[in-house]
Amino acid sequence: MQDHIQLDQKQINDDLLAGVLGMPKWWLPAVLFLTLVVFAGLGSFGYMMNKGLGVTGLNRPVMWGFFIVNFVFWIGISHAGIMISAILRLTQAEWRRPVTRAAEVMTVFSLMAALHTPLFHVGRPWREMWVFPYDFARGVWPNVRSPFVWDPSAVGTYLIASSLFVFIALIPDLAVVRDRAVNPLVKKIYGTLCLGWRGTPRQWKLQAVAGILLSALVLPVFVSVHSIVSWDFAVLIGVEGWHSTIFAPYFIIGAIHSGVSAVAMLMALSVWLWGLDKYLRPDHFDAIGRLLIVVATTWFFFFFLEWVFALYTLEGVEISLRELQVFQWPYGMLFLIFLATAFFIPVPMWMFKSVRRSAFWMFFTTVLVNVGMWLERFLIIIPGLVRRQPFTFDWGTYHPSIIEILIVAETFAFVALGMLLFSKFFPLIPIFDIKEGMVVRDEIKIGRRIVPATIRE
Amino acid sequence: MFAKRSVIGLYTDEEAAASALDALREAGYDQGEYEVLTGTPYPEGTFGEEEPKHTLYRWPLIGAACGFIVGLVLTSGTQLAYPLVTGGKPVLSIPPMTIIMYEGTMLGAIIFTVIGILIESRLPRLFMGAYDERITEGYIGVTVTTSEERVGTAEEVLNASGAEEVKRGWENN
Amino acid sequence: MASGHAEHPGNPALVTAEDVTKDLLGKHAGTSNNFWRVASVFGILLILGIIGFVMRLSDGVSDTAVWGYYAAMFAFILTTAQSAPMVAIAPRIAKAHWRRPISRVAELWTVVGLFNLLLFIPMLWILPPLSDGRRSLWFYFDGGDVPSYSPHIWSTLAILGLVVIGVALLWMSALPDFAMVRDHAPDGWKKRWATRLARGWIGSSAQWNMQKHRLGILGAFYFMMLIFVHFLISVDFLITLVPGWVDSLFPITHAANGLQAGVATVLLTIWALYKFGGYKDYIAFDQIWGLGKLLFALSLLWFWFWFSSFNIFWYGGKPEEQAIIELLMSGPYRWAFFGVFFFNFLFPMWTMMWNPLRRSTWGPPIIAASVLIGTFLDRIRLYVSAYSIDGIGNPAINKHVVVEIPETIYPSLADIFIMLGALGGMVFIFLMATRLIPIVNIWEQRELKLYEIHKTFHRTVVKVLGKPD
Amino acid sequence: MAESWGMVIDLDKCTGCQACVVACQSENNIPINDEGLFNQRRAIEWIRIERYWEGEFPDVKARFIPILCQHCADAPCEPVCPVFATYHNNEGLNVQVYNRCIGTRFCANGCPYHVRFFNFWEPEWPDSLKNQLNPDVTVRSRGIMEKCTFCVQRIRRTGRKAAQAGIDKSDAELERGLNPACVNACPTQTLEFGDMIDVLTAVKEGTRLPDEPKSKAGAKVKKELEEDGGRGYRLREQLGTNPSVVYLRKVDEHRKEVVTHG
Repeated sequence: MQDHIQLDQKQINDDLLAGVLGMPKWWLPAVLFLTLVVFAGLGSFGYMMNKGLGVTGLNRPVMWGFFIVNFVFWIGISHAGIMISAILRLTQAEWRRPVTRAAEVMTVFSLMAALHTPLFHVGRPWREMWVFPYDFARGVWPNVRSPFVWDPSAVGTYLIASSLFVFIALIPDLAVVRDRAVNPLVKKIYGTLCLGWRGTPRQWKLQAVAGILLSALVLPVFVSVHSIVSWDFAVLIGVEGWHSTIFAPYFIIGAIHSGVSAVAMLMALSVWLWGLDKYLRPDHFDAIGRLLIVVATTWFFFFFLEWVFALYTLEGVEISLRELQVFQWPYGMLFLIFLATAFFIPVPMWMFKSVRRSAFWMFFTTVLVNVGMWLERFLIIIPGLVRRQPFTFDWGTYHPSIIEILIVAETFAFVALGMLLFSKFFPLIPIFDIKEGMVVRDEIKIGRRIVPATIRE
Repeated sequence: MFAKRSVIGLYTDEEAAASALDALREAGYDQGEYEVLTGTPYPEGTFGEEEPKHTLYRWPLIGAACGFIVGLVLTSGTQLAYPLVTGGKPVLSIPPMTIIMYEGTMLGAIIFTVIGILIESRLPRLFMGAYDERITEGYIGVTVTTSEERVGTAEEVLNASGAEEVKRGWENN
Repeated sequence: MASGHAEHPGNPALVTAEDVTKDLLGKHAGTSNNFWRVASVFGILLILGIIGFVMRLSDGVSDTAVWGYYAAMFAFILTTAQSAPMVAIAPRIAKAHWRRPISRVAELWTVVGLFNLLLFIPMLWILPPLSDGRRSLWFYFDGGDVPSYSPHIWSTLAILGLVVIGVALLWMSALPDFAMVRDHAPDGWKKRWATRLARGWIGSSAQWNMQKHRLGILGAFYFMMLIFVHFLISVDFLITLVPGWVDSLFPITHAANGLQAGVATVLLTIWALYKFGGYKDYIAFDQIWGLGKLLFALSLLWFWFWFSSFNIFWYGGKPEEQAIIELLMSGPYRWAFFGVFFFNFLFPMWTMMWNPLRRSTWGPPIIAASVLIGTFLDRIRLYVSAYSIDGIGNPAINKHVVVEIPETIYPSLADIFIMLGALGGMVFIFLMATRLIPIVNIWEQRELKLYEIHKTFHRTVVKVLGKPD
Repeated sequence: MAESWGMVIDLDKCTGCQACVVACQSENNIPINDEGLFNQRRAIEWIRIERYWEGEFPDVKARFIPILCQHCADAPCEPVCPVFATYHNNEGLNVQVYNRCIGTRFCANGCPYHVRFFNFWEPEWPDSLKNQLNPDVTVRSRGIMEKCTFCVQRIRRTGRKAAQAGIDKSDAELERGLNPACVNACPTQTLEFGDMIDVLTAVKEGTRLPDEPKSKAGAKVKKELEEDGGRGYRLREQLGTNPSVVYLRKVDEHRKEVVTHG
């Protein structure tokens, strides 16, 4: 990176722990507000449990609505964390350093948020544990053949894995907080959390190995999770629009698209909220912008293929479904917004270096992408169900009720709240990683030109 | 067990720390007795310390094996113990089993890896021993953990090799 | 990265860029007799292939069934040789240094595209027109308004474009090397050709600038074109021949196989250079390990793509889906499918998980060989079975389901000749090309000397890698 | 080996009188579908009469067809249930286990015939109707799926009767007790019910149909499937779900070409 700023370790500690040891004045109000929203959502869930799912907008044939759309959306977001940190770690990309932790933490919280809605959306939530094989007493077991049993196994694995990943990478920074903290109690707590980290060469080496090894192990999980989520839809032959083999990779790439965008949003936010512009340089936005161009284009190719093969069949139901998706109110309008926001506005903008290097424009475009990707899931699921099925009069549409909207809002608030709380108690940018970046930075002088370089062992 | 004393010397630049290690080596302290503490990872062997050996790569394999077996038992077991026909699929359906066995394998591998990481990096550590908070601020610490009588000489060696400060600490009691 | 710790093979004789240039030019100038022996063997195979092709031609092109193996060979070259350049393009765009010694090897495979272009011509006659009312990418159905030869036209254009871009890429990236040959090589046909091909390269900063952009853009184009060609071929020449085969993932699977087999091809080639070519100083463990790891990842990818399709078919269980599973996996080509599953997935995965094997110079090449065998079987499984379906042109095809599964078609003598010939021709042309173009990219090697230095860092020695933006 | 229950529906006889619908509602304790429920599109009708059009514009014909759970041998709705709340029992019935269901509604999406219903609300009856609830049938609480059971409670009762009398379930004199409510209620005998295991398995395996089908319904199916120009077909057969309900095409003097419901 050209415009790099060399800082000494004390400086880094002070900057990156500012949010932890001090408290920005907007923090408390923000947290209070978000808590309010979360409680509103939980309250409406209670109401829904009490009255029955009739209070939602669901009906025949739209048996799945906002809840499942939102589930898929958050699972998608959650893929950014591992995507960024794992792949960039494995390729030893220098620009990963400030980004990884925020991304991983977002993974954890968005996974939790993703878990909300499917738990809420079932008819009898108090019997959900029946999808787990625990009932030795009665010898009644879940149905291994059901994608809804694959889901808990996959999402659970992913949640555990990514939480452990975050924790391992957090240990050295916890040690830093321990050493900086003044209050003895706080010192004690962080001292316990960091398991008595001292920073011996052995510990550092294992920290490095762990980064690589865990990334390599988590990547396959991350691929499997969204594939399995996509199979919730793709295995059904009853819903013509869903029964497509491309769904697994298509969902994955879509997830990466929205997820990496979310990371870019996060970077912009942490520049604005915690003033970390010394660490998140325009180059980082530039790099993630380039990555996004590739991801978005790949995603679009998958999208294109999915459509080609839908029309390829030339079957009435399929064609009419697509016609519904594209030409009929309100889906036609949503479809246009989706295409514009998910691809046709952001990607041309990312072509310009000036856009890629500006936090504001990256934030703007990536927000667009996430709006678009939310709509994408909506347009796959809802019109897929509002299909013109033979032998039924129940052709209709779907209007989400206020309850559903509140619960969806709750998930968004939940993730934001989680990030805020985390950033209050732990450094959101990996301190030791930044420090390492400072150490291994070097320069090569070729004639008059000074080329930035990095030390590789 | 008998009390061990540990002493730490703080250095501001890598070169001094490295020479301190050399001095200690000459003074006849062996690899196990002295350690470098840094607030940031350095390229291996920066201070001429020996390269730490570890067997982390075994852990995920063991974990994967366990996870796979658990997955296999759960999936096949539940299907056979509760043999209901659904959708004309065989009672022992392989494709769904592979999915869940796969997740089990990965979960086992990851959990074992994390345990392995902690054990291999000698964590958790109950007694901090000689330590200084400035280490996470850029100072480089060289600790010597040794028996009562040899601590004195270690202290001198550290001082001699240009330590900013030398303090003692308790290893355990 | 494990291979990151690899000690760089530092040959004291090759410190400065000049040493490297001299050494590589020297290696390029000479041709050992062994080389000619090997080359002649493959040449003979090529001739066999031509004989086989003539025999095949005697049966005419009306019956697609007999041409299955021919189509498979065409697809095989598309998936290996024509996909190999990705190994050069992707890391070059990512500015990865480890690519430098092998980028030329990968690019050189594009010349085989010319050979494949020839192989493609008969395919146009083998593929029946759409007028028989089968499903098609071009949405031609009864009373449709698309000329029934759309697949033929568009695929031809696509492949033509691919080959042209490929050769252009090779030539452009070789320009500076031609210039070096022109300036330093002893007189002879090589020098003359180099002079002609160097197109007056003088290495002005403008030219170098141009070079960087040119290679980036051509590479990107080649990549897109390659994906597009995989898409067209896999749909027009494969899927549409099998009634009721609706597999939206398949074009990407086809391309991913291409990536896997391409990496395998390059890996095997550089291993040959490392072992027999006397390029030990350039092709380090880094490259072999790096590609080995890539191959490992790609074989996992293979399983993922296969399972994504299979799971949907197995779970859906519509009649046409069951028919597809039987036709391609459990039925007449069971042996081929099990072969693919083993060579493309099981064997690579289980062996590459084992560090001592992955971090050797002999392990990865074995995996590469197995992947190539697997890909070979895979093409046979897919294309032979698809072309063996009778009733292309008969009304039953409108039922969009394979009514009865055809028998296995085993290769006849002509087919065997064709297969040998295709492989022979592939390698033969590659070998010939290496005589004209330096097999290791000289200018990129020189560049590496600028950006990679080893220096002492306190008590240890580290490698410093420069990354120009 | 137990039975495999099946049904024949002769569209040529059906007058669309909806007697079957009413019978089903009262037999199976289905809550009253008032206007509000219909407008929410959450009405529950285990068997329903659907309208469909036949032919191109000048001579279009409005037809109707009774649709109920097809009890598919390879039902798409069964394998997707995470808790085995729906599965295929050894009598060829696609059963719904109410107290096991957690209400993911996955099966409803999976069903190509749209015959699975979700209880969005707690079911309610006017006081006047509380006493007519069928004691043999569970009243389904909110939050679970339900669907046509081929009146399994009647099959069970007949089973017990047959056991006492020491005769076979599908014996003629037990027929009315065995038949589902809709079959008994049909004035034109459009619907016929019976054990069709022999016929259905033959159809599924594509083997020769049995010479002596076990039940009247089975015999009818055999006749219609074998004779050329036979009227037998099954709904959306190309999905490969192997339904146990066989429809007989409406005889149409004015139009000769064959119409099946894809």
